[in-house]
Amino acid sequence: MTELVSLSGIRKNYAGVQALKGVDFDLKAGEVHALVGENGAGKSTLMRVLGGETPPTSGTVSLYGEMVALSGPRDATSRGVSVIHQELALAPDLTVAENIFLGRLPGFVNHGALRKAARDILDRLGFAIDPAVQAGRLTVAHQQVVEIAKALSNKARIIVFDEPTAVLANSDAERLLAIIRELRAGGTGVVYISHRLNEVFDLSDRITVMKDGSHVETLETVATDVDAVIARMVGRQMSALFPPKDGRVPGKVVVDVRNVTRGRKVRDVSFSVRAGEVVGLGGLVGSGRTEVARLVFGADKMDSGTVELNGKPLHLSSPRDAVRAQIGLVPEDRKEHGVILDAPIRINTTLAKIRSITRFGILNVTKERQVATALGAEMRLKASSVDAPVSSLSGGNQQKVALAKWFHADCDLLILDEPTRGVDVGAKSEIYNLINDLAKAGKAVLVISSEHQELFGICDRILVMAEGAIVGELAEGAFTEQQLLTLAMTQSARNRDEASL
Amino acid sequence: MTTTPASAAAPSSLTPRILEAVRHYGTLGIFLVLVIVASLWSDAFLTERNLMNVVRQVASGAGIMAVGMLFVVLTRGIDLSVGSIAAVGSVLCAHLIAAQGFSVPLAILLVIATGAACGVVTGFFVAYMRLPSFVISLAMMAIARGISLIVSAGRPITMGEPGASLVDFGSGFFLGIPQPAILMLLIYAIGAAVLTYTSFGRIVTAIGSNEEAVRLSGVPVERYVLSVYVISGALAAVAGIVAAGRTGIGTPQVGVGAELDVIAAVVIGGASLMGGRGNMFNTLLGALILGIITNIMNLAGVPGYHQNVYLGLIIILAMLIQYVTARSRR
Amino acid sequence: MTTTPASAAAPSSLTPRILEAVRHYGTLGIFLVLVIVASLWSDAFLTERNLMNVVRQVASGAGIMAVGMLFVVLTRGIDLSVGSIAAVGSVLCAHLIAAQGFSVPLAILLVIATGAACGVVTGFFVAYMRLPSFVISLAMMAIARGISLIVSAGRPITMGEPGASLVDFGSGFFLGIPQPAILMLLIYAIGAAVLTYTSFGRIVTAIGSNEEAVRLSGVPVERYVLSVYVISGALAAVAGIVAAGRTGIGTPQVGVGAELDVIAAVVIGGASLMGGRGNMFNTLLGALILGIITNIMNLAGVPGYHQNVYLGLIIILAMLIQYVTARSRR
Amino acid sequence: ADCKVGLTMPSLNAPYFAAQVAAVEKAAKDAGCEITTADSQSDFSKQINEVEDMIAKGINILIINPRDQEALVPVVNAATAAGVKVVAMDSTLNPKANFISQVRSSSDENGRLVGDWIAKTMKGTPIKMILLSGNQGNPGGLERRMGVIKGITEAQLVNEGAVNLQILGQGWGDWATDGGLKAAEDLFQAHPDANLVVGENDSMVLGAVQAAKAAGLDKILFAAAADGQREALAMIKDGAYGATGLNDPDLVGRTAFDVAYKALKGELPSDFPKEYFTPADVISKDNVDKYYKPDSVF
Ligand SMILES: Nc1ncnc2c1ncn2[C@@H]1O[C@H](COP(=O)(O)OP(=O)(O)OP(=O)(O)O)[C@@H](O)[C@H]1O
Ligand SMILES: Nc1ncnc2c1ncn2[C@@H]1O[C@H](COP(=O)(O)OP(=O)(O)OP(=O)(O)O)[C@@H](O)[C@H]1O
Ligand SMILES: [Mg+2]
Ligand SMILES: [Mg+2]
Repeated sequence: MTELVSLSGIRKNYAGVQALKGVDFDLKAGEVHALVGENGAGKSTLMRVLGGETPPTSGTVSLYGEMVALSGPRDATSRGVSVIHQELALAPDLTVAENIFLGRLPGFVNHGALRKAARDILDRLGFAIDPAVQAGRLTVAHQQVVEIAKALSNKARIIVFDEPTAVLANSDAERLLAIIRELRAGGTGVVYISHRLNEVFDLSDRITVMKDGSHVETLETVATDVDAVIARMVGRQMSALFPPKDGRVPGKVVVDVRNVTRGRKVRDVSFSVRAGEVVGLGGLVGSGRTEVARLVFGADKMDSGTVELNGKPLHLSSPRDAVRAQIGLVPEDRKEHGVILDAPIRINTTLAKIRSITRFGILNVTKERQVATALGAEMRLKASSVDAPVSSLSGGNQQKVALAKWFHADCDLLILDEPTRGVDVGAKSEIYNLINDLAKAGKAVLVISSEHQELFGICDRILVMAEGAIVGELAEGAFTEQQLLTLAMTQSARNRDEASL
Repeated sequence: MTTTPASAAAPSSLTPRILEAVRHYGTLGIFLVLVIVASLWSDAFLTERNLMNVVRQVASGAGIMAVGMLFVVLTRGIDLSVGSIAAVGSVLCAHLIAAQGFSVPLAILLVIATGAACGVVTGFFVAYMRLPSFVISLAMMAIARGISLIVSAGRPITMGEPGASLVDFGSGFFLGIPQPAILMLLIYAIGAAVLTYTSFGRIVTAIGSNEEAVRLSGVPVERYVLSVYVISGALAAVAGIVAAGRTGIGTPQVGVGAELDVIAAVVIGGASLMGGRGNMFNTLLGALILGIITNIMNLAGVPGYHQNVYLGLIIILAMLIQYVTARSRR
Repeated sequence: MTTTPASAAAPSSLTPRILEAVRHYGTLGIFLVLVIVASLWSDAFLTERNLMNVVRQVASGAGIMAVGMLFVVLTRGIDLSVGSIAAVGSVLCAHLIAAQGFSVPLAILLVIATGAACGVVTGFFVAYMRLPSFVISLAMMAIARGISLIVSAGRPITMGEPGASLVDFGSGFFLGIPQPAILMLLIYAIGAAVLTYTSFGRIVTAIGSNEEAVRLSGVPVERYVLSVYVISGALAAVAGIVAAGRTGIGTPQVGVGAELDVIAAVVIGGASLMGGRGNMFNTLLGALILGIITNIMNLAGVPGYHQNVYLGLIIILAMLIQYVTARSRR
Repeated sequence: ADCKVGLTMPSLNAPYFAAQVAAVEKAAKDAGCEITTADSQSDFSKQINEVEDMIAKGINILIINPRDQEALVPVVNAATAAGVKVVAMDSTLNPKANFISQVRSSSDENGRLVGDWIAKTMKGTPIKMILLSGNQGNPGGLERRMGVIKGITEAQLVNEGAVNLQILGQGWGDWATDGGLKAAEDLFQAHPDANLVVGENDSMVLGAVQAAKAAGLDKILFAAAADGQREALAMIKDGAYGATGLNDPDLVGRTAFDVAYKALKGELPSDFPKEYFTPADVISKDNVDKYYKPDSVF
């Protein structure tokens, strides 16, 4: 096998931070080389060096056996390197088709031809996304698909997938994995970054583990196992991903959602969550789970239906009403909705309950630092200080800040929309523990997740949604992939049948 | 296991188109309401002559400059120098023709090149030094105004006989439509085509939408950002030439305060100053809306001091119509 | 199971502070260079009298208004109406005192309330209707200008004897410093305190960074957005009162074109028109920088037509200094 | 020579002002003085700043064309107190202020003459007038239009015993040709029966002439309350333009400087009036040759 990429001794310093401390990495044609490590280990940074987006402080980059000094993303692309970014990099006002071909638009754009070409690629990926739609109107998951289509359209020989499945439901992720296998068979070299270790083992030929900006070890996938990899990632043995559910005592009903409807996205949804209970909301991408969460949080207006909290009907006209009623929401789109990237951690942490650190409107920053630091420690937030802007954190740690905000606000009902998206196993396990602690403390928790194992591991029961409606409920003990998908999909199929009649 | 059927929600493919249409009708709605109100308010409004006046006024006012401004605004920039560059255009054009004896076409070329050069300066600092366009174009606004004053020594330059063809153009008609208006429409048509059907237009839009994404796609963003200021500068110079053609003189008084009108036209046309959103057709409507507002106040004889108040109220009303018709937009 | 050590990288704790400092020195750098150049260019510059002139000029010019504008800009908005509201302030103040016989303190209160009311109108449409601040404040700019013309019937109003205390304030000194300058510094100090030490200031800044995230944290964003326009309107009225105090008359000619100066001061002070970034100290420096530029040109006797050109060049140079000193900023 | 002159203008953005600047600068240089010119860009607080700056700089002559008749009073007083010889020109300054004299043409007298000429020329026809004003709230503009209106009224009363004057509308042209053109276009649409255009300066009326031509209106008389801009005079010669008032920027500028310079030398007669008007006249076809200079600055 020919060597496509060879990175050696890559160092990268950001004003004061050593993101990479001399990393070696190589990639051969026709292999999938997985890159794993905790949040902030430096995986994305290493790939940014490979993609020509940032020059290394020192070290060399070789492509196809030849040393190169990449001048920018364009240079890298022209040499056949494509990076699919962890943080979505689409122009929301442009159409899907335009985004896919953004770097290579012909001087005169034939939109018909462009859309057709885009549709071909999307079809190949197995997603019927309308290429004429503005990218900003797609769900995060579909935006991710567009990113992938963009890289594929480059006909790259080296493709980096930086957590491509983080926002995909399992079934969609499967489809992506099939595509990657196809690429590998065609001789493309693939770097695959993921926190979903089962996927990594499914797919990869080799696994490189990084930790704190250093290369730990490169392993042949067949010659190792999940536990060994985790041990190298976190530097010790992990016993269990999920905390035990015992010790949670469901109490009275905290939130009671009745016949909530909004357009065609949410249809007649009713459910309730008790104190001390963790309820999952499962389903396929686009089944309307996020929309339900936003309705209960007052972020969107419902056409009809009621929400009662602790027996009292709520008038939800804005998130403010929800927050006042002690409801919190960790949104799925962290960057756009969850955190203020430019602002320090402490400001993000206290934002939902700024009253706690003010007196007559005057801030007590010392107290704020204490509060944020304490919460950060409790959540094992990896950050230089609570004064650092959230943008300087790794994805997983940003997610912890989004969570910290609601921990600080101390809600009766916390809704978590994809709470572990892009979070490393260690941190995931911590977030699960935190959710468990909340439940134990008598809070009601509603978790939306496209990772079914996650729902199985932390929920007391799981509601399944399809096409905007709740189509069934899985009780503890009946948690199987089969059950969940059957519910989610038969209902969809039935609706389609009805529609076609 | 388990392949999932492609989960594209059929309705969602329609939604954006409807929204797109609503966006159109936002500005179109204002426009129509305004036309109706204006024709009820004054009999003189809906006469051919008056309508032709309005389009010619718009053409030599904010109209042509708004095309360039839209490009700038799409990239999330702003260009405050347009009015001053128009003054340079007007003065230099008359100067070259009357004092230097250049032929009209050559003078026009040189003047447009000068406007473009001003745009190069602004664009360079904005694109390559990443300095804020507001301040840099404000600086260019001062510089260009100064140049127009220096070139003209502060007084109007009559083009006289050598500039007759330009004056004929400025006051002439073609198929019953004022020639400056035809030029303006042509510029809008080209602008719209560039925006929709060329990679340039798409990339400019993309830059305002998500500059980082465009950069990561390997596009030399700086060049495009530079270009929009060049276009804006060149079109401002064209506006200055049209103004000179219309009055027969070049004067440094052209375009004082025009930058706000031009930007207002673009924004009333529904473009976002945060970049990435806006189209030519609505921008034209925006420019016409502003033109109609001042026209109808003159026709209806609104007293001078009250014109300001009416202008403000009508603009707010116009935006409210946009709000009502395009409510779901944001 | 599963605990991860919290590996805080020590060095990175410095980064934000260094960046913060660099940001400071960007504007401070310009300021110092300008002061040095100015004192070399003209002997008259570094005289006490001249420096006091400059601060008083800034105080009754862009200085006070820039405080309100910074709040607006932090939320990602823009307020073009400040100059016109200052005109309303100046005219109304003189009218109330001279024609209506109000006492000076009462007149001042009423005038500030009027300015705030103008801000309420702008803010309402921007915050609750989500209409673009550029156009709405442009409309308010026209309306307020019209009001100032109507109230004054287009003529200056002399305050005369009843307004003597205001005139004394406008031209008086306290501890050797012009009183308007002291007022301005006080307003900046309060502004800085509000921005840094109150939840109001923090939320305003946060809204400019990511409005949606703030909304989804349960903050009534609309109220805060409304408030910044109210502050801006009120401070513009104060600027109008100071102008009236300085000249002894209220006139509708106050603040024509001031909006661009005020915004320029804020941006030269390093604030981003994209919201979320900016501070009071640098805004003050920005206002002083603009004041010094025109002052030194008058002292050095730069001819009128060339002043525009110099002004533009110096602004560009100033921004370049900011670029060099604060290179890592973006 | 210790003669430092400061000249401050309300705006440099008009040909009239440009001509004035040229006149003062030339006179100052001829007298061996050093001169600084400042442009207030239509903002009187800028003008106040400029005067303050000039005092700080140590000028001993200040020629000011004040942007506002009241607002500039304190700073003019301050200048006089600092020993500067202050002469105002062109625009009015409250005579209560401490300065030597103000030199200008008389809007009142010019307007009367222009009005008189109009009334005579249009004798027997009811006057339907369109008024082109500069900008809202400008006192000079107000003086000019009232001068013409007074002149017409008085002349009609004297000649015909009754006033037959209708003002159909007022447009705002920002003192500029294209502004006047636009305002006139609109007003001609609203009032096609107009037979007279009066502007507060020549530049705007020049625009109106074009608007009339484009609208095919050929029975309209054009007049300006004041100025005598070269282009207007050329058209008066041709008969396309009726009349304008004599407001010679060159003369005003030179006189203003002379007064100040004499004061500095101590040569100014002690009874020199605080308000000095340059001679007024109406320039029409009859006397245009006297005033028309093809190479004049203005
Ligand atoms: N632009 C930057 N400025 C300063 N520090 C940075 C920057 N980009 C990354 N870092 C730091 O570099 C380190 C590595 O970050 P990187 O994003 O590469 O981690 P990662 O392994 O991709 O994590 P994740 O799994 O969360 O995506 C982190 O400590 C991060 O804070
Ligand atoms: N801003 C939007 N504009 C148009 N359609 C949207 C928008 N957001 C979501 N949708 C559509 O609404 C439907 C429900 O989306 P929602 O995000 O609620 O689903 P979900 O189950 O949470 O899926 P996901 O896993 O993607 O979050 C989908 O068909 C989606 O395409
Ligand atoms: Mg990463
Ligand atoms: Mg979702």
